[in-house]
Parts: sequence; C-alpha cells; structure tokens
Amino acid sequence: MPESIIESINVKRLEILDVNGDVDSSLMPALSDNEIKRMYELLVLARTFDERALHLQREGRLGTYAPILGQEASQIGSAFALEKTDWVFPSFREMGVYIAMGYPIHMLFQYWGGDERGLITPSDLNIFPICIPVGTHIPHAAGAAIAAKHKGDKVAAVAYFGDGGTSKGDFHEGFNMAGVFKAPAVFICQNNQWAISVPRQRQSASKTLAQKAFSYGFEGIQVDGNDIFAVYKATKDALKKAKSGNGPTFIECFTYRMTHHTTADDATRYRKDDEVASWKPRDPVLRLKLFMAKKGLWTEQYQKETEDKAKVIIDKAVSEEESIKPPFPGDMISYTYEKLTPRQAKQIKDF
Amino acid sequence: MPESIIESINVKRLEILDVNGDVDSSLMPALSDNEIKRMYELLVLARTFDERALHLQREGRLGTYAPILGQEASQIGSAFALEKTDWVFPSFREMGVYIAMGYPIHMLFQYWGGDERGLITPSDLNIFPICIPVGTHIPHAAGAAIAAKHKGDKVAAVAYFGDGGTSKGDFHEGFNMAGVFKAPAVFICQNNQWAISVPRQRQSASKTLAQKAFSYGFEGIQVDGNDIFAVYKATKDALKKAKSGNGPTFIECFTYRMTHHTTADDATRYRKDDEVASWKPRDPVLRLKLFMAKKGLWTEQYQKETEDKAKVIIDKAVSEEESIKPPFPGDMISYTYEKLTPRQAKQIKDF
Amino acid sequence: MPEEPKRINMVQAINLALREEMQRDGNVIILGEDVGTDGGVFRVTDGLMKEFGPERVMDTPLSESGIVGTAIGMAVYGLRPVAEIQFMGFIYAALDQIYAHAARIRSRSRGRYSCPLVVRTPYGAGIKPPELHSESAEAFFCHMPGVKVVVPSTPYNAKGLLKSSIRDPDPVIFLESTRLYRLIKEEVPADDYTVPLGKARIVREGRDVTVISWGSMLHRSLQAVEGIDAEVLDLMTLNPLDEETIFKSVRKTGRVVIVHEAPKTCGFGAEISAAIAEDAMLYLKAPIMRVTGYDAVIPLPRLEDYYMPTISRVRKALEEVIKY
Amino acid sequence: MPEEPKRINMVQAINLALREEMQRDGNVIILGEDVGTDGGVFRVTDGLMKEFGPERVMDTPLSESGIVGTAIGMAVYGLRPVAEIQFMGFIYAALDQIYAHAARIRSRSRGRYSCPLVVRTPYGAGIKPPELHSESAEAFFCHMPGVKVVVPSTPYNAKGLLKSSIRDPDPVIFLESTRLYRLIKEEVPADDYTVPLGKARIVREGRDVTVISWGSMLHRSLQAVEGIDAEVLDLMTLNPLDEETIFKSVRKTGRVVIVHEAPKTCGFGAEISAAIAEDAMLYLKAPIMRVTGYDAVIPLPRLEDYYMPTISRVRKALEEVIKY
Ligand SMILES: Cc1ncc(C[n+]2csc(CCOP(=O)(O)OP(=O)(O)O)c2C)c(N)n1
Ligand SMILES: Cc1ncc(C[n+]2csc(CCOP(=O)(O)OP(=O)(O)O)c2C)c(N)n1
Ligand SMILES: [Mg+2]
Ligand SMILES: [Mg+2]
Repeated sequence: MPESIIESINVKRLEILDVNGDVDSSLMPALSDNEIKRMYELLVLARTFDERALHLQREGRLGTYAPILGQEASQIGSAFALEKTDWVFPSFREMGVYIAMGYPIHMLFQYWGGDERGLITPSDLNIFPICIPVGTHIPHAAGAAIAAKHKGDKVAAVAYFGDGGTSKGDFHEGFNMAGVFKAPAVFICQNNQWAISVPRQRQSASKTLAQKAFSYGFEGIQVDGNDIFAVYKATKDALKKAKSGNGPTFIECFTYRMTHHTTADDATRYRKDDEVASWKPRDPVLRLKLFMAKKGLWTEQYQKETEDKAKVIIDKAVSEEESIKPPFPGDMISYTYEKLTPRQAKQIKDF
Repeated sequence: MPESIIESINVKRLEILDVNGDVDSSLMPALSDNEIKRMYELLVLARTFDERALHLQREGRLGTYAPILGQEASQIGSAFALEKTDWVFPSFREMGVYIAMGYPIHMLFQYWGGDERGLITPSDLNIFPICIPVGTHIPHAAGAAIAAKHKGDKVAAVAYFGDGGTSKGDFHEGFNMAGVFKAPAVFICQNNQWAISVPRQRQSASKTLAQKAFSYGFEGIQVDGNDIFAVYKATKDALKKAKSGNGPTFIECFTYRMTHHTTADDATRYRKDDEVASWKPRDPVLRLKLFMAKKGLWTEQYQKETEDKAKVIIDKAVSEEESIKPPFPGDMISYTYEKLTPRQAKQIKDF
Repeated sequence: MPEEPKRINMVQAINLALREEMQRDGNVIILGEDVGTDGGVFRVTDGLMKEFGPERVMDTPLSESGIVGTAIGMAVYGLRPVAEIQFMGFIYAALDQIYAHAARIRSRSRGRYSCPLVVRTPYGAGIKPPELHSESAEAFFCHMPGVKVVVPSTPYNAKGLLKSSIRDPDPVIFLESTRLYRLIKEEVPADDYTVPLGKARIVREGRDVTVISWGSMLHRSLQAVEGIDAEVLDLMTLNPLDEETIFKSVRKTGRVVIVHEAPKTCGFGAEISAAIAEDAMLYLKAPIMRVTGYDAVIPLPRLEDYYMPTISRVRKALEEVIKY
Repeated sequence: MPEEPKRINMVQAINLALREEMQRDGNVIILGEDVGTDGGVFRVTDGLMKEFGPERVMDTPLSESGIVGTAIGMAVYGLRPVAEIQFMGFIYAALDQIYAHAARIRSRSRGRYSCPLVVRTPYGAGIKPPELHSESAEAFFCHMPGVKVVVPSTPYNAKGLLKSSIRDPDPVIFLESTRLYRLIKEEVPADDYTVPLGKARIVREGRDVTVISWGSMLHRSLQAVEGIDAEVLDLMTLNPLDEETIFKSVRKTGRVVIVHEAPKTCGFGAEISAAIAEDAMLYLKAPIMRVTGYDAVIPLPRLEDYYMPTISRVRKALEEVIKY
C-alpha cells in the first residue's frame, strides 16, 4: 500500500442548549433544579461584577480591566464542574471562574485596583496567581498535574486561556508535556474570536482550535461556549477522564468577546458592529433564562431577587475593598525571596 | 446536530521504492537514468564523507560530529528536488543535503574542525549557517519564505530538523506563521526515531509527526525516509505547491539513526541492538542499488568506480581543508557587527 | 522644500520615522501584534497599514519568539523588518531568537549573512498598567554581543535614532518609554535627518557632578539637578557605549550619579560605573552612586511610584557625592 | 557512622548531592533531556533513574521552556524539582519562564505561593564543543530579582551548594563548569553537609590585591597569582552577592582584579566593580580591572583558547594594579 492513510482524526463539536432555550435531552448532564439556579445566579453575579468593574475603572478606582461580557457561560459552566481542591491556572479574563470558585470578590477589585494582595488565594482554594503573559501558564498546569499524579492526589489542573494563547510556544510545549506524561490536566480555551484586534482566522490557519490537541496525542473538542450545559458537560467529562488516569483534554469554548478587549482598547477600530450584533441573540445568560422559564424555574420576581442579591454582594465587596489599608511600600521588596538579601535589607530602609 | 464532526483529517504515508528494490510505477517520479545514477553517487559520496568525518574525529582532527548513517535518502532525496536558488535552513545533521546542493566539501570539514569560515556559503547558494539549537531555525525559514513572497521571487525556503525539533516552541510558532501567511515553505523532519536517548514515542504522544501540520492549516505527509524516490517526490510536489502560491507543506521522513547521536554519545546505553539490526535491511543505499541492478543501471564495476570517485573527492577535500591557514584570532571579534565598537577596537589589539 | 517642523510627541515622531523609512525603502516592513488594523496599542503604527498595505504592515499571531524569528529570516533574506513586541515584559520569550540567532548570524557565517533587524518595544514604568507592562530590561541586551541597544528620550531624537536603527546593518533593540510617549512635545522636522547610534548627548553642561541617564529617567534627572551645577548626559545608545563622552565629563566633574529605573543589581548602571572605575578612576573625587529601581520586581500600580527613582532619591545622591 | 570521604570529581559530587537529596526527600525529582536512561550527556544523573524510577527521574521532550515551565508548576504544587538544561546555550528559550514566572510567583502572590526550583545547567568554555555549548550567561540571572545564582568551583562545594540550593525555598540557577566537571578531584565526605548560599570564600589570603572570580575562572586566577601576595575570593553565590566579604578584602588590599569568562560589557564583573566603586571607593589604590571574555560571541574550537581570559592576561592586570 504505497500511499496509505495512517491516521484519521475527527474533531467534534458539542451543543446542548440552543438559542431558544431548548436542550438535547440525550446529552443533558444531570443537574438538579437548584444547581441550575445556582448556575444562573452565578452568571448574573459575574455580569454584575463585570459591569461594576467597568464603572469603577471609568471612575479611576480600578486600573485597566478586561471584561468578560459574552463569555460568562464558558467560565461559570466550566468552573461549576471543578472541585475546590482542583488547581486552576487563570489568565487575566477569568473573573467568572474566580466568582464561581467562591473567591472573595473584594480581592478581585483589590487586584484590579493594582494591589498584589488581591492574589493571595484563600487556603481552601488552589488558584494560581493571574498570568498576564498570554499562554505561558499552560506548562505550569501541566507541571502541577504531573505533580498531583506523582503525589497520588485525586485532583486535576485546569488552565484557562484565549484563542491568542494557542499561538504561543508555551501552549505547544505545555500540551506536549501533558500528553507525553498523561497528566491529569484540562485545557480550556475561550475562543472569543479576537485577540485584541487579531481575528481568530488570522491567529491560526487551522480550521478549529480544538484539533490542535491531536498533535499531542489527546482529544480536543469544540463546545458552544455560550451554552452553559455543553461547557459544563465537556469539563465534567474531561475532569473525570483526568482523575481516572486517562490523561488530558482540550476544550475549545466557541464564544465571543462582546465588548472591548480591555478598558484601554477601542474595538470599533478593527471590527464591525454587525459582527457584534450577530452574537447578541446568542447571549449565554439569556439562553439559560429561556430554558429556565420553560421549565418554570425563572420568573420576573426571581430575576429581580437574583439581581438584587448580586448587587448587594458586589456593593459589599466594593466597600470591603475600600476599607483595606494601603499596601506597605516595602512589600514590593520583601516578597522577592523568603528572606531579604543584604542589599534588599538596605533598600527597604527607604520606607 | 448537537454532537457533530466539524473537521476530519487524514494523514497519508507515501512509499514508492520497497526493500526489494521494486517501485510502484504509478507513483514513480519522472527521473532519467542519469538522474538516478547521480542520486546513487550522491548517496555513496555522502556515506563516504560520513565515514571519513568519523575517522578524522577519532584522530582528533575534527570536533564532535553528528553522523548521517541511515538518513542519506531523506537528505539526498529531498535536496535533489531543490534548486540552487532555494533557501535552505539546515540543522547540524544535514551533511547529505550540503553535499547534494554542491557545497564545497572541504568547508564542511573546516566547520566540523571548529572553524566558522566553513559556513561562508558560496554566493551561488542560499544555505543558512547551521543551526545548533534544535528547532529554532524553523521561524527563520518561515520569514525567508514570506520575504521571498514579498519580493516576488520564485523560490521556496526549506527547513530541516529532527523528531526532537517538533517539541520546541519555535516549531509551533514558525509553523503557525507559515500557515497564517501562506508562506512558500517546506518543512522536512527527519524522524530518525531518536533525539539522543529519547525515543520518538516519548517525544510526543501523537501517533505521527506529520499530523502536526494540520494544526496550522496545511498538509503534513509521512514518507518512507529510506525510500529516495518517495522523499524526492514529496519534496518536489511540496516545492511546486509552495512556488505556485499554495502555501507550506510538512514532510515527515520516517527513517532511522543507525549509529550514535554524535561522536560524544554512546547509543548502547539507551537502545537495543535488536532495534538497530531490524533497520539494517531497510538501508536506503542498498535499496536504490537493488532497484538499479534490476534496471541494469548498477554493476560491480559501477560500484567500484563510484566508490573510487567518492574517495578521490573526499581525499581532495581533506587535503584542501588541511592547507587552509588557521583563522586570525581577532576574527572572533570583527564579525560581531559590521564595524568594531570602540571597546572591541581596544580588545582586538590583544592579537 | 522641507516642511515646517511640527510640535509632536514621541508616538508621532516614531510614527513619522517609520512612515518616512517605509517611503524611502520598499524593503522596510513592520510586523507585530495589533500593529496593522489597530495601529498598535499605543497607536505608534497608526495609519501605516492603510498607507502601505497588509503585506508591509503585518498583523501577526500572538507569538513573540515567532515574530522575532520570522523577522530574522526576513532580514537575512534582504528585507528590513521592524518588529514590534507589544510590551517589553513579553520580549523575554524572544530572547533566545535575539541572542542565539539575530546577534550571531553575522559572526556565525563570518560575514556572509547579516541581520538588519529592529525590534521596537515600549519599556518602563509610569503608566500604571497591569503586571509585566513596565519592564526595564535593557541590561540583558547590553550583554549580548551582536546587538545594539537604543533608548531615545525626546521626540526629535526618537525619530532620528529610529531612522539610524532601521538603516543599521545589525540588529537593534529600540526601547520606547511608555511614560514619555505622550509626555513631551517638541519641534520635529519633517525632513530626513538621522541621529547617529553610539553617541551620547550632553543635555546640560555643568562642573560639579555628572549625571548619566537615558530614556524616561533622563527627565527625572533633569528635574533633580535644578539648582546644582550638574552636567547631564543622555546616553541614547547604551550599546555600543559612548565612553568618550562619559570619560570627558567625568574628567571635568570628578563625580558621577547614574540614574535608571531597572533593578540595581546588574543593571546597565553597573557597566557605566565599572567602565569609569576601570578607565577614569584617577579623576574621581567621590564614590560613583547609582540611583535605580529596587532589587525587586516592579509592583502593580498601587506601589509603582515607590519603585522608580524619585527626584528626592536622585537629589540625595547628588548631595552625597557633592559634599564628599 | 559516616562513610570515608572519597576523592571524586565534580560530576560525581553533583551526582552524590542529587542522590542524597532524593533519598532524604521524596519530593525531590529530576527532569530534563536525557537525564534518565542515558544518565545525562555528562553522566551527572547517572544511575539515578535506576535507583529512583522514571517518575522521579523524568526524561522529557526537547523543550527547554516546557521543562522549566513544567518544573514551575511542580514546584508550586509542592515538589522540589531539579530541572536540567542540557547546555547553558539552550537556557535562553527558558528565560521567559524563569524571569516572568519562577522569579515572580512569590511576589505576585505576596507569599501565598513559592517556587522552590533548581535549574542546573553546564556552562562555560573549555571543552571545544559545537556552537552554543560554551555560554557563560550568569549575568542575565543576576539581574532577575527573585532568582539566586550559584556557581561552584570544586567538587566539595558543588555538593554542599547543590544541597543548599535544593533545600532553598526560592528558584536557584545552578551553573556547572563543563571545564571543571572532570578536571579536579578532591575528598568529598559522603555525609550530609551543606555549604550556605550567599557566602563567598577566601581561597587564598593576601595583602596586595584582591582577585575575585567564580567557577572555572577561579582556577585560572589561582594559577595567575603565583608569586603575588594576592587574596583570592571564590564568590560561589553571585546573587545574593556577599558584599561583606568583598569589601573586607578590598579594605585590606585596596586593589581589585575581577576575572570572568563572559563577555565584558554588562558581565557580572560590572556589578562587583560598581558595588566597590559605590561602597568601598575610599579604600581603593588603583582602578578596578576586569579580565573577561571579549565583547564577542565565543568562537568555535579553533579560537576558543583565545577567547577565555588567559593566565597572562590576568597577570598583566595584576601587575598593572599593583604597580599603580
Ligand atoms: C505574551 C503576551 N504577548 C502580548 C500580550 C498583550 N496582550 C494582552 S491580551 C492580548 C490578546 C490575547 O488574546 P486571547 O489569547 O485571545 O485572549 P483574550 O484577550 O481574547 O481573552 C495581547 C496581545 C500579553 N499579555 N502577553
Ligand atoms: C534547543 C536545544 N536543546 C538541546 C540541544 C542538545 N541536543 C543536541 S541534538 C539533540 C537531540 C536532537 O534530536 P532530533 O531533533 O531528533 O535530531 P537528531 O539529533 O535525531 O538529528 C539535543 C537534545 C540542542 N542542540 N538544542
Ligand atoms: Mg481571544
Ligand atoms: Mg532524531
């Protein structure tokens, strides 16, 4: 057989909840009504946080902020599948993940306000400090996953990154390590179609991002990232696979960044309003609401209560953050090493 | 269609010349008898070079050397398809490519003897200086290819690297650039099954290396790397595709490193003799010889003449190399920038 | 007839240099993240894609090592690429390409190939951005034989130095202070002048102390020397270093304060100090003082102002060496 | 009862340190290219995979950034990874992981996480290898707050320093001179001693001049001072720098020669010189001289010997400062 096919790869896409709020019941994951309501409340809370952060930024009370509008289902849906003991490796646009994991919300404001102390993850969580350089935390997740396996801990390491992140060498090297060592890792790409001004199709000539996983000997799957059930199911399955020793999974959440890249960006310079508008009906919160309404889980009254509750939580977080004493300038030096170096000991006397 | 296939990939393998010297005539590329003889003579010349280099190394006249034994067809077959005007980006194990391109052989000895002047590519060739750090020259080939396209030159850029090279971030970033910009590039991996002591299956968990190309939106193909006709055809096709504006191709030449990684290595520490022995019958030179014998192109007499001719060429190159004056020590400084810096101007006075 | 000079800021001056060089030489091309349609996150490349098309102003994938690696291939092939790294904190991923390749291609091939590549990147603190957006890592590049390092401190010089860098036959790292991008406006001629690489400039003459600085810290130094008879040097090119100008000034003043925002240990200030301690020691009347960032990672916005050398820290050092 | 000390070389001493630390602490694991079955291209990890299994001695893909990045994840998780980069010339690809991450995780998380990681790598010239196998890039790491830099010069110290590095709570770059690997044998106790980080050692006392060096160049310095009343310091840890020991010696001798094989400009010699010029200037009787590699890429074997500081270059500098 001189010209033969030696490998065939099929890349799947998973959708469960459609834009009308109807689900494919054969694929619908087991979720109680309370869990579904919790999901919805987290979506609303994340969106409320996002709006407030933009507001505070405009007032000069936060620095540059990266909004999550449109990506809430990708974040809440996946984080909802995680255990508190799992290790999470976020990039800078994962406020929904933080919120779903139960991270103290005032600390998120503190971080975006320019205070490192916002990244002191509480001891009951294992969230790595936010990774600003795109994609470079992927090998960290591979390493933590290998370490977990080494120690026999039944946890997975989960890294979040964007479509732009798939172009970095560290994506490649991290995925390869995870594949070779069959690490209990789950890689979640929020393909929001844009990396600042660079559209997805100029980020890579590959048809899907999901397919890139096969280069490393494990499976990649695309899910509708605005479909919280699909994201949840894919993550849940991947975590189960990871924890039972069957190696990593790559999940491409196909979603959309509904607003500017950050508060420092002006998206109208590089993309058409039409495109943005076309994604409006696919809103992830709306979709879950339609589903819940059909199931009788959603009412106007419930909506109001949910929004009010979210507002109270966010208000409280803002005032909590405001009451924190400013950081001691010397802190920027003291946390470089466990102990000050002789030079640093001299330098810190400036404060 | 909630769970659907959104992309299907088939990875092909090409074989033309089998171990018995028989070809699949439907795939056999158009090659005149003279061309086939020229191929054979180049194989013999390359092997003669390799043996001499090992010999000179043992005598202390060359430094560490990376032999090509077993990989001659991958090198000669691909280089035979190139034009002199094409740009070539070699790694350190490409002596067969150099020889097939007509590079002055004494300069190869000069380089391995530790003299940079061996890398002053003659002006009728476009061979980049040898890249020692594995895989890092892949983006250079992408860049040269983009530049060629930019200038409207009908040339391709061809990078050579090993199976180990596919693990580097620069493989990923270079392939991605080539894919996005549809660069006229051809990437040739000699998968010789080993990266020093690391076997292919621990280098990456992917089934083939060829399939990695699909992550970047272009085609990858595996060829029998010990089959000079398959390598030649795949390269020829890829070059044609590149030069007609259809973008890059990745060719995985499936071959075997028959001896130690370099003269500094001892392969018996990490691999079984059995494995090496199993590749013996697949020898690329033997296979072409069998084919030629069946076609009446090979005789004992021809073999002797070919070997003698090769020996004369290599002898001449060695003595040519020996007659070159030693380099001027200050050269290590003078070629840092186009002009000496003020500091360097002081430093060079030491010589 | 040359156009009237206009009062423009550094972003505009760099944009002008790029535009003029692209008009002059069809081989000059720009590549990087968001440099095209968006015109760069600081708008430095604004309008250039429109004028020169996407083949000459290339929006690339998010791939710092790939950007520099690709630019190396282009440069050796015969183009004059100007690669942008969006912030200096992301150039670390490209250090391998810069040092193992761009810096060495000429030497590796004994002059057969060269690599006329410019890597532009915004550097330094002062705009209260997220982590890794305020790096000042010039010293790394100064320790890379084969690479030149240029840091302008004014719009006029930014334009002239960038033009020289683009025409230079060797790789140049061109650092643009984010703090200065829009801070200062000055008259910048619209004609084709260059400012040579490898030459420092005496910004202010003086007799009692020499203050050596570059980029953003130059302006802080100038504020700090008010009322002091200080000579202030703007290095502009860090590598190759203009020792002649430095030594001349040291011979005159006998006192030196070096100001930079990078961490102290192994910062470029060390090299300047060591050069003086080696070759101009005789003339020194006081220790050579360095006023620098702390030996710490530059903090997030809340503490940013504490990190950079302040006017008062510079003054303290000046007073100390003068009263010595 | 402790075993008898044996006369062993540096490769064996490092191997011993690794073995002892792996026996002591199950969290210590090794990863890198060819470190397992092959035992490392210099045999530094020989026998360890056999003793500790492939889960603790991991042969990795060819992936320097990935090796360090993975090791960071392991270290933060709670292991004590010792990553090997096969030659220092290949560490450049991992600088981003080292500086943007390993160095900053403690500070970024204000102490919530730490990164107890050792990166071992052979460095320096002297074995006539291919290109990029002779780098001496220690200065880069000394300019990275959050990273420690250790360079042993003898088997005894190599063992003790590596053990301290593995136990250190912060990332350590551990540089092993290829030239020294098999050059010197000495008695190395088989028991559990450590040599503290951050302390220089006085190898030879003297009154006329202080010679400061580390790693491979220490031995060349010792040869060069024969017949001269020189005090010779072996820094052992470059960062944090033991200024106290340096200044004490300078106060005594008033003369300094620094010897390293890295290129001169912005090499670590610059920092030592600048530290002295800043804080111990008063005691100086002569310029501070640096004898270093040239400002050039280290050449291939034919010219290698011309690149490294020779005994005669060191002597010339010694004579110059002494007669000053
Ligand atoms: C290594 C690196 N290069 C450049 C940047 C600047 N930058 C910040 S976000 C961004 C785009 C990221 O796109 P993507 O990965 O798709 O994530 P998204 O912002 O869409 O969530 C860029 C270029 C960075 N942070 N890190
Ligand atoms: C970036 C880098 N890391 C490590 C090395 C050391 N090294 C030289 S060759 C080699 C293995 C290369 O394997 P492969 O890519 O398969 O090429 P082959 O040697 O089999 O031709 C290694 C690890 C190197 N040269 N470059
Ligand atoms: Mg995106
Ligand atoms: Mg190989």
